[in-house]
Amino acid sequence: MTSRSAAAPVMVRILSDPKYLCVARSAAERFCTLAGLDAASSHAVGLALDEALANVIRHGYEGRCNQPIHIEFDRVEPGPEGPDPALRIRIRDYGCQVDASAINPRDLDELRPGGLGVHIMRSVMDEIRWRRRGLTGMELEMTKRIAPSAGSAGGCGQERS
Amino acid sequence: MTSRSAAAPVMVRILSDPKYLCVARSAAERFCTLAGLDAASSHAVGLALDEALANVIRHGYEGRCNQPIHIEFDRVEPGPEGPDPALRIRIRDYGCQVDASAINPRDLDELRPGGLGVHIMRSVMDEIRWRRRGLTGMELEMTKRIAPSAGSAGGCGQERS
Amino acid sequence: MSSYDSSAISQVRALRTPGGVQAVVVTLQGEVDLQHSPAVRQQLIDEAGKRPGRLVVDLSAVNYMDSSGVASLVETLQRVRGYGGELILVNPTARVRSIFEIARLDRIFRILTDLGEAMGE
Amino acid sequence: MSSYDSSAISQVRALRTPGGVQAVVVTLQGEVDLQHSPAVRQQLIDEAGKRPGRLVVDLSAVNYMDSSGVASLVETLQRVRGYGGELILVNPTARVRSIFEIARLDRIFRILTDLGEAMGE
Ligand SMILES: Nc1ncnc2c1ncn2[C@@H]1O[C@H](COP(=O)(O)OP(=O)(O)O)[C@@H](O)[C@H]1O
Ligand SMILES: Nc1ncnc2c1ncn2[C@@H]1O[C@H](COP(=O)(O)OP(=O)(O)O)[C@@H](O)[C@H]1O
Repeated sequence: MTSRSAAAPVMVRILSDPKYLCVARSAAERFCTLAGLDAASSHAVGLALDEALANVIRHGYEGRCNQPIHIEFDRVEPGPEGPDPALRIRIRDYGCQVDASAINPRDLDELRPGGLGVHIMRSVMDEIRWRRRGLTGMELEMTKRIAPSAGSAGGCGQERS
Repeated sequence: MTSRSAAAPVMVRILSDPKYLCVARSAAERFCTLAGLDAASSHAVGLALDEALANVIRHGYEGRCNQPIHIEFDRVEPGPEGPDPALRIRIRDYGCQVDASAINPRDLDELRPGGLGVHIMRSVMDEIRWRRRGLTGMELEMTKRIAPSAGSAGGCGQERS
Repeated sequence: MSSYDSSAISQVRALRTPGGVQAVVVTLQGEVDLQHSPAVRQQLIDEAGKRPGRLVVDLSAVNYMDSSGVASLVETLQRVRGYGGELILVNPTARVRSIFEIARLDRIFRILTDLGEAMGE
Repeated sequence: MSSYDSSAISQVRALRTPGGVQAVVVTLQGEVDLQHSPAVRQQLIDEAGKRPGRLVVDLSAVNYMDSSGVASLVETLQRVRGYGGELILVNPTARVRSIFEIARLDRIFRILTDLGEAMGE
């Protein structure tokens, strides 16, 4: 797991109630287009985030709806981690801890309601990793490559007088 | 200044770079419609937030673009604070402190670029108040009434098996 | 606890196809995510409980759906098949359609682009 | 520091009105906020510097504008008036128009709903 000390440029914290999922998706989509993803990919990332948050609410917090979930958004520049820029989302909860290797997509050939979330997340994102954090809760890191042409050098905000 | 100990259901933190304003606006608009404001009012609140954040970046942080700004969104239910529900936004920065009474809209009759932000914020929101916080930075609280019919009782997220 | 707006998400019409099949058209709208899918699921299960020959779900006004919405439709499909009826999904947007494709359910569900077609035969 | 997409925000056409006035049409698009208004301002100031008889700013594709965008237009208005030219804003969306109303600038600016009208005379 890579980690950097710099604060992510955007962080969203929601309580673990399904009604706030739409706010997190909306921020995610906007961050994604800003970072250089096209509209369809940005929507897909919003979906992957929604699935991850739904799992935190249902499994991590067992349906409790007033627990915190932190979501960090960042754009990682090309470097040792990869030759292309990438969008990175980190989701931190303070719920039940599970063995990351136990979180797997199910066989899609079986027709049954549910069990699609992890499959959707893996289809949309390029990399996705869970780990336990401290004494309580999990951190999920998901990344998606950004086509290298996308995103121009946007300097710091200019001061207007 | 009223304050409650309960965590706001949604909090967004951005770095003080103008490029992230669009993400904050997007989350704000979505939260507003969720809380019961119509589309035009939600857009207007996004504008008021944008103006407040632009002032933090330009005046509070004097153009520095890597400083934190915290934005809390909440819906306040009818009670001692007022007979109608209200949307409440709190913006916290860690920049220069100014005397709240020194932040005023200018005379609109004079035609000049700039100086419109505070006027816009006051036009859109019902109440708006700055105060110094601790040793560094300001907190701005803005509220806007929500028509009492809007927003239905939305219970906690149901658990699906 | 606060109260928040929960958009109405469906409309139901009972019809009969030209061939005389009893059909129910449920029109969903808005965002069918974990917040709204429990109500959608309940509505669909209720309609399936009346055992119409054809249950048509119009998705044209659904601008967002996640796996909880898809799960509601899978459960409905199983119930409708269980009594020998037919479930037809109509006119999902490209974005909603893509989630069926990701879940490889686009070949399991009958998905038509036109409500008239769904009401044919 | 990261690099982020900064959408292109204008297109410029030099024209002549039927009455022979030299006109420049600047078409803005996207979100004219603190992030993008410095580039918009520079573009408008540059065009005003060429002293066209009429400077037309097409706002129909601008889906968001804040006070920094309005300030750029006020500054442009002052420059264009300074040399005796005319600035016309064309076809703002209701949302963009509302910010001019809040700032009570809707009567200061000449705002037309049609580019053809702005190019008339
Ligand atoms: N945040 C989480 N905390 C604990 N367990 C999780 C978490 N996310 C996923 N899981 C586990 O992974 C399984 C697969 O998840 P998913 O594909 O979304 O299907 P579903 O949630 O519908 O069962 C879940 O059943 C659960 O056991
Ligand atoms: N967050 C802030 N910190 C310090 N000063 C502020 C802040 N917000 C506003 N001000 C003061 O209030 C004045 C009016 O702000 P505004 O109406 O937005 O106009 P402008 O920023 O264009 O001057 C500013 O010039 C500034 O002196």
